[in-house]
Amino acid sequence: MPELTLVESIRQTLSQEMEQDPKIVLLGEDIGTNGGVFRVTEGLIDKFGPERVIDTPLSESGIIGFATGMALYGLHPIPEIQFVDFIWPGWDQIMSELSKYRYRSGGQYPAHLVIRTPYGGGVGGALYHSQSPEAYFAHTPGLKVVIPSGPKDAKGLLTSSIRDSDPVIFMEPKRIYRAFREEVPEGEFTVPLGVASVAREGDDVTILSYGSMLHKALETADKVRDEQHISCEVIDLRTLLPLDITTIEKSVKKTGRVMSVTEDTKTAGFGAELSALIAERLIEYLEAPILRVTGFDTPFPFVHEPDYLPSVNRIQDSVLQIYNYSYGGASK
Amino acid sequence: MPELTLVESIRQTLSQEMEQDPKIVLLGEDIGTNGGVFRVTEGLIDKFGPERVIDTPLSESGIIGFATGMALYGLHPIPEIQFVDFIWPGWDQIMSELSKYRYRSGGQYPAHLVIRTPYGGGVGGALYHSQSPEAYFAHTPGLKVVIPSGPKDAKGLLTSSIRDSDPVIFMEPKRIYRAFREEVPEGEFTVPLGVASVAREGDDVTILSYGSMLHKALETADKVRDEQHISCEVIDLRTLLPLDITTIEKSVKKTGRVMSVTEDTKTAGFGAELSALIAERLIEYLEAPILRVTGFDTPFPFVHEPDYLPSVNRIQDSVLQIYNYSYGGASK
Amino acid sequence: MFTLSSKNVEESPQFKQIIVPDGSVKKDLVPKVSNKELVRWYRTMVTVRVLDEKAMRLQRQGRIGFNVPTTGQEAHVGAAAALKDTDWIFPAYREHGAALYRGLPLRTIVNHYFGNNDDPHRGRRLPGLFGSRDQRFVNPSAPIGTQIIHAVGAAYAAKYLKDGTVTMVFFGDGATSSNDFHSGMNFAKVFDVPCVLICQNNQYAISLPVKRQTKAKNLVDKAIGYGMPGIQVDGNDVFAVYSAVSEAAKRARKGNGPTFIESVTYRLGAHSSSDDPTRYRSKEEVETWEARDPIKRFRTYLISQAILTEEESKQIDADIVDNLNQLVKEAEAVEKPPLETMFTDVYEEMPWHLKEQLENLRRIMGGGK
Amino acid sequence: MFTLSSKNVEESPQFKQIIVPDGSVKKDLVPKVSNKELVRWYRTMVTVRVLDEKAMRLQRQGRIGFNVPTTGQEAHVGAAAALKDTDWIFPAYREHGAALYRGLPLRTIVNHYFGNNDDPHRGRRLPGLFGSRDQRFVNPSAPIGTQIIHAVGAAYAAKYLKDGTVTMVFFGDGATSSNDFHSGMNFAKVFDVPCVLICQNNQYAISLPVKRQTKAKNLVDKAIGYGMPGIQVDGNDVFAVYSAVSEAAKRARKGNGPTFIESVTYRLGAHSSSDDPTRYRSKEEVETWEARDPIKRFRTYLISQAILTEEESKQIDADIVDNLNQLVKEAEAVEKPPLETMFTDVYEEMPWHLKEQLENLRRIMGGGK
Ligand SMILES: Cc1ncc(C[n+]2csc(CCOP(=O)(O)OP(=O)(O)O)c2C)c(N)n1
Ligand SMILES: Cc1ncc(C[n+]2csc(CCOP(=O)(O)OP(=O)(O)O)c2C)c(N)n1
Ligand SMILES: [Mg+2]
Ligand SMILES: [Mg+2]
Repeated sequence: MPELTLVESIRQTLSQEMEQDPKIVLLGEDIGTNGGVFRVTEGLIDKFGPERVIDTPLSESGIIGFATGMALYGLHPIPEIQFVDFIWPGWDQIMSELSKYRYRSGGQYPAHLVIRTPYGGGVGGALYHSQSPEAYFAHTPGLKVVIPSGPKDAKGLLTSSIRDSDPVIFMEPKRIYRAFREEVPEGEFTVPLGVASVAREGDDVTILSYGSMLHKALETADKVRDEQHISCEVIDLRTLLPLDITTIEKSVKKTGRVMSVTEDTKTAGFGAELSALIAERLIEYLEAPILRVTGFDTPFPFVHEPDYLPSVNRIQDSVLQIYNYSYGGASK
Repeated sequence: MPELTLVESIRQTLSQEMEQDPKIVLLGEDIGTNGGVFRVTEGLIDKFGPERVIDTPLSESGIIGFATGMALYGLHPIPEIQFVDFIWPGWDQIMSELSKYRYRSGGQYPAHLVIRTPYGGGVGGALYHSQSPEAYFAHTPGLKVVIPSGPKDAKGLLTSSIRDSDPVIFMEPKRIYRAFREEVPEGEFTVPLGVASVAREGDDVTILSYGSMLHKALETADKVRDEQHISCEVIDLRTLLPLDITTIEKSVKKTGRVMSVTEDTKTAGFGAELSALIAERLIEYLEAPILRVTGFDTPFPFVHEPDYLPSVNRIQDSVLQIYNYSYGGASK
Repeated sequence: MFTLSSKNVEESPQFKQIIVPDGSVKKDLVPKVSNKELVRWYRTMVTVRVLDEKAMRLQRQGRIGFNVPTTGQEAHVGAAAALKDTDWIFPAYREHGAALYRGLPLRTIVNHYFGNNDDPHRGRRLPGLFGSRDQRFVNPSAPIGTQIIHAVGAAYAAKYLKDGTVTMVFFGDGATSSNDFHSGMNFAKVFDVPCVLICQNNQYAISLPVKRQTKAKNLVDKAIGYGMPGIQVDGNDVFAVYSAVSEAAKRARKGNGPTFIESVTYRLGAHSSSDDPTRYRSKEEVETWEARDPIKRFRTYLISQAILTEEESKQIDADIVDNLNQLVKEAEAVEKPPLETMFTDVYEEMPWHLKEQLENLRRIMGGGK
Repeated sequence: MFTLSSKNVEESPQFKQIIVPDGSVKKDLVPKVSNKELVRWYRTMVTVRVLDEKAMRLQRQGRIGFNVPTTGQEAHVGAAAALKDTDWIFPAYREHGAALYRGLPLRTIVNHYFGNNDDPHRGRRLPGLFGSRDQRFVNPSAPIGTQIIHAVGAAYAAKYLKDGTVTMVFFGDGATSSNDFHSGMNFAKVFDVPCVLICQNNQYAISLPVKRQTKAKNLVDKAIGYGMPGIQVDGNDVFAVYSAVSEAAKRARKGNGPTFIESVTYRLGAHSSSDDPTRYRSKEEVETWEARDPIKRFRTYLISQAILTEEESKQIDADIVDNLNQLVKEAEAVEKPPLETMFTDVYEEMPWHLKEQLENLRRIMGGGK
């Protein structure tokens, strides 16, 4: 199997799916002639022509609404939003239209499409090229939210997203677009939506994560294994909505100690949902507080970006806190 | 003290603040000649003229951006969004601009304004006249999010919001716009932001709520007191961002059993943040799961609205679940 | 007091009018349409008006939850009539006429008004916000203007699939201020899609008169900024509307791209069942427009041309009223949609968390439906 | 290959040009400005170019994180020069010239490029995205077009306060497709605010040529749909830009409302330090525009009028380079902003949860700054 970067894997997947489904069209800013600002769609316009790889005017509301119209008509469009930070001019189209079309029409007009968009920090992008707004999407019924953590899963998850008849927000951790290569199956390959993977098995502490943070979680798992002999189970959620509760429950029942690592701002972020689900379903298994390691509740900084993003040190600190926790006997 | 409805209290507050601060201007769709579709601004155009009570074109992005520009210049605008469901065309202005102006300018350009907007169900409004999107706002650093539960608090909280130099989203539970009257102080009256109130003291179960759901929580507290002799402490959060963690902690330490009642959709809703905070800070005090009673994870329905909104029955069910809970002795 | 642009508009050379308010016509402009078809138009227009009156009454009696009246704007039946049945229509919420013309059964609309179990939307929508896949009449939302870009995207799809379909989108004067008017107009022309964009300028966005919505001399001028052709028509004149849309649809079908139509009309009733229009406009203004009533005008024409007799016209009215009353009676008796319809159609398949929420609710309701 | 509108544009009667590319002028149109002031313009334009070259080099060397070049668009110094110092400017991100003209110290900009502790934004922004309260030069975001409506709102405030201030907002050709171009243009004219809306049509939005951004014949035509007056100028001609903005500002100050200016120019460099423009445009095209270079043209004029000697002009260049190098050296030595600046300015007062997050971070970093 060839080793691909995340960018290459996504490009290959788009290309292969486009070959077999003429209903797929790509659209977005600078995705044609320029091949996309991250070069994800490089070469596709030469292969599929400008009618299927469409350079659009500068309007995210336009891009998403236009794609929605195509989808209602029966195409399977894949709009790209250049940075997820710029999706908000199109948010009304997502929140009010895309996510509710099937419901409001009594199932008559589903909107089969995938919005691809790079997200997250780690590239020196400051306030408007770094954000991780997955919680906004995950709070919006009717959407599916998918985040791959590497090239192989990206192919499987993107293929499934493209074939799914519900609208999917496919968030690409741009920090790892070219960070490493992975073997990716050459032919058709799917990973089902709504199913997490256990990225590392362990017994002491469960770490829930996804996207580029998964790698920080894994690094930390190595570190605390080496330094403190703590065995972490690291779960890659892969799909945030609908979430794979089964895999989470199984792990937490085993470890009794759980935390999440996410890049978004903390308050009402996605980690909150994870904590809440566990606190309502699994309280009797818990032997420690449920901690969240997240970005801070500030806009995304520039110079202090390394301090802002969850680091191995910060994750380790939380692992140790919950690992070393024992009930102090406080009571009412 | 005169007894006012929520609508009357808000109108009075706007009028009084406008009298003493000429920098305040109101703007929005149909707020002038028509007095607002809920009549909140009725009469104000006659009193303050069309330059201070501005009927705008149909553009929420315009309304919020226009108000932001006014605020940068030094005015204290109070835009009204006719229904919060229609705020999304202006969401980019809130998310990317309003919430980040102070930070990105190094404190040079704060935006002192309050967005007023009716929200929530209970009026037969279906998908687009019923939603409770407070979690989106609460997940956005730089904003303050305030929700009154009645006429008196509304006056105090709105006055504080208007005088606060940070951008505030002031969400008005339209279901109780005219549902009841309350004594409201005639003169200047403030309630500090960021401070919850204990709406009902109790010992057994803490219920966290706000807005119109507070009343359902109180109703339920009566019911379980009468039917099951359970004593509920009901907390009215009043400000969701920044949250009053002290009042929550104090109550949960006392009761050991806690739940939230919110109208928004469940997944990644505001109740999740409440559960998460408690699960990370107070786990050793907990004697039961932290439950959430919420709207369901669907668009807001029409005919089934009464089944959708948290009802006394549903709240009671959760109170009983956590009240009757005792650790089953499950372990790793 | 009287702020309408209509007077100057009627004198402007770009303004299309065929049936003059008194019912006489500019002969050479009358479209070639069979008498039978004209009667179908008329019947549809009257149905819209009767439905409107009935729905307002039902709403006031608390029997249905809401209504958006369309009285005064019925001539837009002519817009639907100018398309093929295979073309797609993206309505706002005052296009009952287009839906009925397309063949959406009145029974379906009535069921929808009651949100009963025979409502294709399963009682999820406010009365008035309906659509139908069979009729290629897309379900509108409530947020203003969003459908404009959908129609443009669908037109792109039709062009891509080379199936000869045209899409048409309706919106109001207020919607011209919306984000997706801007994106829709721009994308439509940049990609030269087969789309007809028709603005029903009914002079108000709730209480805001169009003169305060924009300072464009005429709404039709907005087309210039997008490099798009524009047509301004008398929107109370079913012939003018028909012929403008015919021209635009022909252009679209030929591959020559989109057209913007400003259709100058007037909302004679309230904005919705929640609105009191006397707060923002005068009786005299309304009366001026009543004199331009699209149905009266068309009826006068039909009778003057002996296409319809006075009597036949009265019979049509009476039949429609009877039929509607019967449908209302039947719809009111149909049960409401079952509880699970609150949870279905969020996704193609119901995910675990919705199943759990439904089960939990059922448990609490004691097996309630 | 060569898709620019500039040729036809120059022939159109509405197109304003005063200094022809060869440096000669249309005498009767030359604005009355002192020689000293002209030299100030020139010096500012050269500073912008020198800063641009330096910043691109620093970025390539990894010493600063990013750059947005403005080379080719320096004539917009003339736009700032046409305003009063008390007027407000809402920039996009290629308005370094306007900032410098306004008196924003070059030192401040250089500190900002390094995000050091003397940067007024406390190292929070991408280099190039700066503003200053003292200079009434508002801090831009990165999302395109959002500032247009802010400028319009600020102008409303100025009108409301009757303080005689005018606001001016810059944006690009790509921004004309944005939501807030639409809301900004519409609100500006509906409320007739004292605002100058100036579009630097530099022919591209990253890779998309303006001809595919919109099918409007000229961007200036977009004003018609809002009922607003429009002016189209040669944006490489500092006199033309100055005189167009002067005209617009005068109109605004008189209470006659906003003006839309299309300033036809060209981005000679890359979109940003992340961009490779050879992917989407030809060398020949760039060369055609190099021949219209705003600085060369203005220098020729100044020298031909004996306002500047060849030698003086060289000295100006050299001084600017030296000064900039010195500032860079100094800025690079300044420490970075302390850790707490990551948490300050989110709110006026830091709430408990941010304090807690800061303390927690400090604890983990072991008292790290
Ligand atoms: C985005 C948005 N903002 C506000 C509203 C509330 N609202 C409903 S209809 C309406 C006026 C629409 O005017 P127009 O487009 O002229 O259509 P008309 O009702 O006259 O047919 C308004 C402001 C809405 N539905 N959507
Ligand atoms: C809303 C939004 N979408 C996309 C981007 C990415 N982007 C940055 S600059 C740019 C092009 C802007 O073009 P134009 O307005 O012509 O300004 P110019 O860069 O040419 O000065 C794009 C698409 C953005 N910043 N904001
Ligand atoms: Mg209207
Ligand atoms: Mg440009």
